[in-house]
Amino acid sequence: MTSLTFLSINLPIVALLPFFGAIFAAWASKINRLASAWVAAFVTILALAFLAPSIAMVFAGETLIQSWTWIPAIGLEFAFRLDGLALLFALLILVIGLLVIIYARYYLSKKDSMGRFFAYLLMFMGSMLGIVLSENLIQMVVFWELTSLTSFLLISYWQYRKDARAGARMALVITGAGGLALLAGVLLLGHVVGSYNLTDVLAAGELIRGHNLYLPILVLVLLGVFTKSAQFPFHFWLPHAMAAPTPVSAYLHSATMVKAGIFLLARFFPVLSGTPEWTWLVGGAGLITLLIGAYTALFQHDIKGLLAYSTISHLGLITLLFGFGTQLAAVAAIFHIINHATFKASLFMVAGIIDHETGTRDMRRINGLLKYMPHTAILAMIAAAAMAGVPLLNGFLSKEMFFEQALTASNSSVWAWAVPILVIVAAVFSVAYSLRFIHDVFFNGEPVDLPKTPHEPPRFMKIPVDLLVIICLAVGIIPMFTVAPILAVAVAGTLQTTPPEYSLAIWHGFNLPLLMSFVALVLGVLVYVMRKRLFAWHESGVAHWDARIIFNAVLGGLDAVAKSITRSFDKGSLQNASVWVIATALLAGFIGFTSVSAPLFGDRELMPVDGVSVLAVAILMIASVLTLALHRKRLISLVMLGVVGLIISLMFVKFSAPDLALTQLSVEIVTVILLLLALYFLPQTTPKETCDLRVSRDIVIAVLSGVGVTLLAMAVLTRDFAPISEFFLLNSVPGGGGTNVVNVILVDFRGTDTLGEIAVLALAGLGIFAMLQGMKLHAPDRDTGGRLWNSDLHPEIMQTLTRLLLPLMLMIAIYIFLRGHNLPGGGFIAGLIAAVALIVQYLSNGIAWTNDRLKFDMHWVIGFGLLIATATGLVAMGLGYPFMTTAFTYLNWPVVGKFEVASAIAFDLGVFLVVVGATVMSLVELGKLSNESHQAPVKPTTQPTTQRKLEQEAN
Amino acid sequence: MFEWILSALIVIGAFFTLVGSIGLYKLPDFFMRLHGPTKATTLGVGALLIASALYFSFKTDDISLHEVLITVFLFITAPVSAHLMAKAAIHIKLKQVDRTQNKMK
Amino acid sequence: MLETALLIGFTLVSIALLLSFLRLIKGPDVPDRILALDTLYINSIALLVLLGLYFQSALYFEAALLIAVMGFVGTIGLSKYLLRGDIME
Amino acid sequence: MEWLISLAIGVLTATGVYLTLRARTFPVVLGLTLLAYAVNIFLFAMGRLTVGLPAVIDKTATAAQYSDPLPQALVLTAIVIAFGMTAFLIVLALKARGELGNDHVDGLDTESDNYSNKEVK
Amino acid sequence: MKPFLNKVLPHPILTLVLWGVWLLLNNTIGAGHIVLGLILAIFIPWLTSGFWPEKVRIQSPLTLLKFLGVVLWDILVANMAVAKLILGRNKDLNPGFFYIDLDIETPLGISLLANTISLTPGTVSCDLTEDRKRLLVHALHIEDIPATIKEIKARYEAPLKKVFVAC
Amino acid sequence: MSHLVAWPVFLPLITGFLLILAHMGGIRLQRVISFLAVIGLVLLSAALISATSTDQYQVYLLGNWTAPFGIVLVLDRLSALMVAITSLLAVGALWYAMSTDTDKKGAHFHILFQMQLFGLNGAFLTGDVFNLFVFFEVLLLASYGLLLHGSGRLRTKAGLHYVVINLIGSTLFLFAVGALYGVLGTLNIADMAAKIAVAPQEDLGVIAAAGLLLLVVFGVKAAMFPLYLWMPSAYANTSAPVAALFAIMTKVGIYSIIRVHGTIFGSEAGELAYYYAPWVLGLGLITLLLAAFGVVASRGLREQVAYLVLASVATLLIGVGLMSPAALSATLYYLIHSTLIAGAMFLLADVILRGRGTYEDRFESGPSMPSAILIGSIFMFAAIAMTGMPPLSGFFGKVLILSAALDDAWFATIISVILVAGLITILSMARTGSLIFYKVLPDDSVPTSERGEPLNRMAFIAVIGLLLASPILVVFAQPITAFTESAANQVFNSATYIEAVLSTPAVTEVTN
Ligand code: NA
Ligand code: NA
Repeated sequence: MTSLTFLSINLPIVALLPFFGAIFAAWASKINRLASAWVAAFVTILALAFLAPSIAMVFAGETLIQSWTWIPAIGLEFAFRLDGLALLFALLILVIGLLVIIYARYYLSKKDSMGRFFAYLLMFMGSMLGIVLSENLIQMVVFWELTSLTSFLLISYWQYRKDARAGARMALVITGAGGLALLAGVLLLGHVVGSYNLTDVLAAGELIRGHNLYLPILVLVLLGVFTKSAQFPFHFWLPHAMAAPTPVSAYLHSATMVKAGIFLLARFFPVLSGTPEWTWLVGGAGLITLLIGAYTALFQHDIKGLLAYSTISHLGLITLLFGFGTQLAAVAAIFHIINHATFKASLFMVAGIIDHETGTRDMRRINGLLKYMPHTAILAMIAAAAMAGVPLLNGFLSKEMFFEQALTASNSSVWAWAVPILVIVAAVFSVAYSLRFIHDVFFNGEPVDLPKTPHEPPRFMKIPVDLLVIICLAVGIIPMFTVAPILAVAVAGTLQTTPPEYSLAIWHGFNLPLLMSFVALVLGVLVYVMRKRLFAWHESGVAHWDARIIFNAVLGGLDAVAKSITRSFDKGSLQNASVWVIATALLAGFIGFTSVSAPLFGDRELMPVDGVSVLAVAILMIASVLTLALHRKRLISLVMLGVVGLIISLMFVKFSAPDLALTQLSVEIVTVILLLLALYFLPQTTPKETCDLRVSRDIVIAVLSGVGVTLLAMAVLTRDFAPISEFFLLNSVPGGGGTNVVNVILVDFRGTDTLGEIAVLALAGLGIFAMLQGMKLHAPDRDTGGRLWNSDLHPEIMQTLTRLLLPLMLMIAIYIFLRGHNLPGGGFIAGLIAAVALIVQYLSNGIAWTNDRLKFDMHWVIGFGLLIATATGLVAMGLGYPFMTTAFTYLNWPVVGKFEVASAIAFDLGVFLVVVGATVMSLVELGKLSNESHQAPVKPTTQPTTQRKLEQEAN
Repeated sequence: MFEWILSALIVIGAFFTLVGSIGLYKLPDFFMRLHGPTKATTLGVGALLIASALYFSFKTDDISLHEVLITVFLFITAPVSAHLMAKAAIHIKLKQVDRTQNKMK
Repeated sequence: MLETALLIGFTLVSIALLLSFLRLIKGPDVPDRILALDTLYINSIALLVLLGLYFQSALYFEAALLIAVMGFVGTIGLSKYLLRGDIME
Repeated sequence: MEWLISLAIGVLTATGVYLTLRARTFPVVLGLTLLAYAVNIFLFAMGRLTVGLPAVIDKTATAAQYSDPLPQALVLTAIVIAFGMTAFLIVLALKARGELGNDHVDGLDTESDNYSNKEVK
Repeated sequence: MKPFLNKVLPHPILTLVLWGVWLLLNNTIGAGHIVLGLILAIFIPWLTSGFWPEKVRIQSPLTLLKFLGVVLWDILVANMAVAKLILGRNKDLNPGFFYIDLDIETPLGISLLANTISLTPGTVSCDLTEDRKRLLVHALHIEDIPATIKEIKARYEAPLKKVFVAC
Repeated sequence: MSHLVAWPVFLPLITGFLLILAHMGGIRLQRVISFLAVIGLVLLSAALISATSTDQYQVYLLGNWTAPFGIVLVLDRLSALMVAITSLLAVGALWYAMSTDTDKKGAHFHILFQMQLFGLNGAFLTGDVFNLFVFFEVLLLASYGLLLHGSGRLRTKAGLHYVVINLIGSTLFLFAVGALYGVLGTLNIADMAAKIAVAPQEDLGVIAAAGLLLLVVFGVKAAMFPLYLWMPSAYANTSAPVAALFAIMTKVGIYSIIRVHGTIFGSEAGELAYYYAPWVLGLGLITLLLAAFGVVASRGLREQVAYLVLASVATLLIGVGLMSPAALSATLYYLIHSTLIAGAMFLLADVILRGRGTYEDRFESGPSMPSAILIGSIFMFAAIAMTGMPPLSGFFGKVLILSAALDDAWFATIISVILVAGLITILSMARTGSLIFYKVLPDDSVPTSERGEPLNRMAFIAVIGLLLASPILVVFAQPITAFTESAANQVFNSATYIEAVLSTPAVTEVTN
């Protein structure tokens, strides 16, 4: 029972275990440098152990699926699948992974962080396992991209090296981009099939191939495959990834990372193959890659470079096999996957040993290592021979199959003759570079100027290589007893059907493939012998064709384009930003209106015009135009603005909005005072603009805005409407207890607006206060005419008479406040009047004098205002009504008579206090600014300071 | 009779208001212009306010004297405004017509 | 009778408004403009009083009162600016 | 009358927009103030124009005859908010003048560069 | 009692004035407003007492009333005169500046004098010297400066000086 | 009478004025009050979310006036979600501000912070267009103050631009609301939707124009092309906790489009149903491309993060523009992710800036910073989340949106743009990480005076805390997407919203 339960969740455990292991590995390095390696090895073995119980089921022909719901909205399940193909890859990943771990434990030097290395490696392993074990395609893409990320970390492991950083980034960009394409492909696939689960997708091959999205799907998936598996034209990242520590290369470029793409080809083989598009795209890419890789490998001086291009070439080979599209070709492909993984892993390890022992990887310096490290040399030679396709080694077998497929599978094509020939050419180079690897490293005289004297590596560093080479031999000699079973299930898993007949014998008699092998071997040796001339030819031209140049050019181009677009749009210019907003608004209004067929104007009866109104509006318009026209003379422009404000108040009066008129009047003056306070510190004139184009552009936008707004206003005003306002008019008295409907709306019907509004005002005051802390500005000591300021700080007559006005204005404020509920007025206006009353005192008596007499900290006034306003609302909540519910009643007191008590008045009091507090705070803080700024600059000392003396006496 | 008084006050008030503005408009220098608004206009508005007070006192049940407030207010403030404007004008040495006696420089 | 008087009143005050505004435009100096603005305020009070009479409504009184107050504050602010630059010190 | 008011709104908007697009802080403040005026009248006019009947209830008029009080309440709110905003902006303009050394809205008459400049803190 | 009263009613005249203002504002003499107005008229002066550094005493209320009458009358007359001047030809006008040496010393007195000058015949007070001893006046049309000064001093300054006494 | 809906709005307001009254009481008192309030908000949001477990709307009649006459607060899953995100973000930002003493760098930080929350929560809960305007102004003014908090040359300039652009935006808002009122005669969102459904054909032109004008307004807030120019430098130059909190600001615009346009011009709007959506989609696509370019062109980490935020906003706009429940659900999922991670990212950028001494966040080789491996690992984690790489939430959010896009006619363009932009940002972030953490100057080449300060571990908790959202979103994707799905369905069912808002009765009699 327990085993059964376990068996139904072991696949996610296998895939996720390495990730948890990674945490332990990183942590373990703190205890002991080598502990990470042991953790990593243990985790890998544990994963194998978790996988082991399922192996028998797969061999029995079952496909294991374990799934949980995750995001049902998009059919994303947390789902794992184990079939033959997945099993093959899982075993490759884990077994070769284990060997690499053992190898790396000896490879890494003291200064390398073990914890980081093994953590990254385990995460990478987990990602790979995730890809091959995923049942859900989106989940597979997740792991797919994780391999890109973790390989980035692994390749850039020696982060201080420029080539490591560049190589890692290139790998990330190319494979990451492919991953995104794959994602798109998978999404389309899921869209077509209606499910992201492999089981469903694999069963829908017919549907997919017949769908008009087939080609996009194919291309997108292949982009994923080709980038990951370093197929032309994306192959160039792989050699640059060789900056990674060699164990990483051994792992990534033999059995894992690059095989992920191949895995995907195999996975989708039953779904996507069998069409001309498939053949051309997959076969074409494979063939070109095969050739380019094989050719280029020969000319590498870096051992790992040679192996990298060889890898590219072999991946091309496998791709080409899949491209043939036949079942037998797929068998060959899978077989070669296994073989390549073994010999290439061992070769990379050998390269690592050499690097480790000699301190270099340059084959021009490394020579004659046979006598320094004979054991290693023998291993290397066997593995290289396998790579070259020498009989009795695994590489020979799959290569034979490959030749056979090359001959048969392309029969149908017009280019039938071309494929076998090109394949032989590639094989020739393959032999040549393998030969070069052996000859140039282990023979070819004495080493040149090596940093270290080489000798055999530690015992355990060779054991992984030993094992891999033994596999090469075992498979090569007795395939039926070694590789056959796993190959069979893998093929079955790939084809999702009974595999075709194929033979794994080493001897098929004298046939064309054998001949081809022979020709390749002979010509290969020949090419190697003639290498000098070939090298010269290569160095003179082809060597400089590096796709990296294109890659860098593309990135550089992207950089340049991005910068120029960003800088030309986001110029850091306010004018630019404002123009965009306003122009967009204009366009939006226009598009909105024209998107519906409706007349611009309605047919509501309009109001007749009278002379006074015409005159007033004319003054308004002229004043506003003059505000603009005279804007460079700032003070005069400000005076014009004053006229505009005045006329607007008059308009409000005329059109039955006394409350608005009162507010407008007060706000207008406070604004003017504010602007005057500010203008003191600003230039008195605006310089003339130099850019006529901008001016005319702005004029156009301004005029269009004006016209647009006029039309919009008319469009509405010529229509009838049925507003909700009747409710307010009817309920103001019975429901709100006030006859001034505007005020009742403000403090009752829409009291929350008002609460927000006083919050804004409070914030403005506090924000201004905060902004002005510590601010110092240059205070001019003379005006624009060059005159010193008048020495009379507070003209006597103004002082005396405005003091007289204070109680009067406060009285008016209270009057306006109290009547607000029933007649024009209210907290706002009263607050503004009271604030103006205080401001006048500041104006005529100065800040110090007034502050001495006004003991309130305006913070308190604002705070209490908000408190009172909110508390009024909260009281209602206490009584079981919603926030802001008001109540009123009529009291009848002796003498005083009948009067109304409304909670809205309390609310209005809060409003009043906030308005006073915020307004006074803003202005006075601003006023103080000048006093602080005055201290340094010259005061008009040339004139008598009687006034100030008198001032002091008065205090 | 009441209507007559009212009408007269309205016309007189409006007239003096206008006179103030005419002064403002046509007089040749700032200091001379200053006289129009401070006096004529104040009186004009005063007359109109009295008209208003009368009207609302007699047309409605209540008496209406609050217009007096505006008048008083103007009588206090208009000279202060004028004083300050004149002070400013002297400070920035505005030109005066040549025939001005004791010209300020 | 009253109608006619009001009509005349409106006309005269309108002309006054216009003249004040013309002075405001002409200047020539800042004090002239301040004075013109101040006069505009006072003219507006006249206009409001007439409007109150015309509509027989007492609701215009506060606006007139406030114009008187605010006009004064604006004028002393502007004048003080000319005198001292720093209006609050 | 509607045309007259609409035109007034339009002129205020046009002048406001033009000034808002200027390069110095002070005209921008003026421009935004004019724009605020424009939108306030606009919003107010959206309740349609009524002469001589403020929404102060007495027994002489029916609901339909009063001016629409709702836009008036909205405009009142809008005026006060615009005032708060303007006040803040004015002080910000001063701050900018102090910290950037001039009153250009972008702080410099030439392009400024966020990162190339090392002494910027 | 007296100090207490001084505290509560720092400016009894002001209280009276404000009480009146309240009733004027409200356009009523209803009982409620009389009470409320009184409360406010006491409260506000108390609140703002700090703004009245120097106490003012009105010594001779009768003189004040008489003075107010004179001023009101002069305002009327002045306006007629000024209207005539304004509507006449600009060329006929003879503007001029002159200083008035002040005898009055209280700030309120000086201020009221300046105000009165501005409200009455063809004169506007333009500036007060910093020692508060001389008042600069501009006249729209003036022929005899010394006579005008004399008249102003007699007609306005004297009563004001009598009424407002510093204490 | 349950007041639950009102508390998220009034708790920060009350805290705000308590802080004003307590402003003399020293920073410690303010911190305690402020932080407790934010924790309170988190608890409240949990209550709000659980209160939306049924499909019921909770309509709260402020002032006890029924809609459309009074102002209503409306709680549905969408608004509950927004409030919850805001609270979580606020905890992180506030924690960071306190740990780094950013709140001491100027006056009134906590007051502004709470008032910002007041505005935000109000905007998310209100059911009234004009009230939305008011809350916009509250949150804007608070944000102005916060943005400028601590001051500095670039900050002031960015602040000036931000303020002016938003003032223009506010003006447009009023024009739009005014025109809508002028035709429809109402301000309540539900009532507007109801009135549009029966509006005569000849009025539709004005309504459509006003609707798009309103879209521009929300577009400014959301930083939609071509209206986002205020945004990168504002976010890049303000203090870190403020930038972090601002991660929600752009979402206010997104939310408003979903709420206001989605309801008013929703399925009931006849000819105007969803007429705005193609514009949102198209402009979202352009924004995304430009944002990706901006990420490449950035000159420093904070600017880059700002452009990343822009990219995430663009992705959200695309999701909104797709106008299907599936797409909206995806958008909401992505919104949770992008807001919290962007917040973390701004904080992280500040951690890095402090660690690099005088080199700050500029893209040039600097000294290796203290605790580089820890910060670097977290940076990688955050970058993966932010750029939408697997296995973190950014990826799943994008996949959800892409998957929803498959049903759209423009799917090829949408998928290409999203993926290409994603690739560009990945590329850039790889370069950034590589530059900052790998390509460091040798230790002896940087004088001590130019080196960074040691990692503030307390502050770092905020970064990690916010970043935890990403794995949580992945692991609990099922319940979370179930929630966003039902939220999206609720939004699309505007008829129910209208019905719920307009039929909620006032409290007539209180039974205790
Ligand atoms: Na060699
Ligand atoms: Na000052």
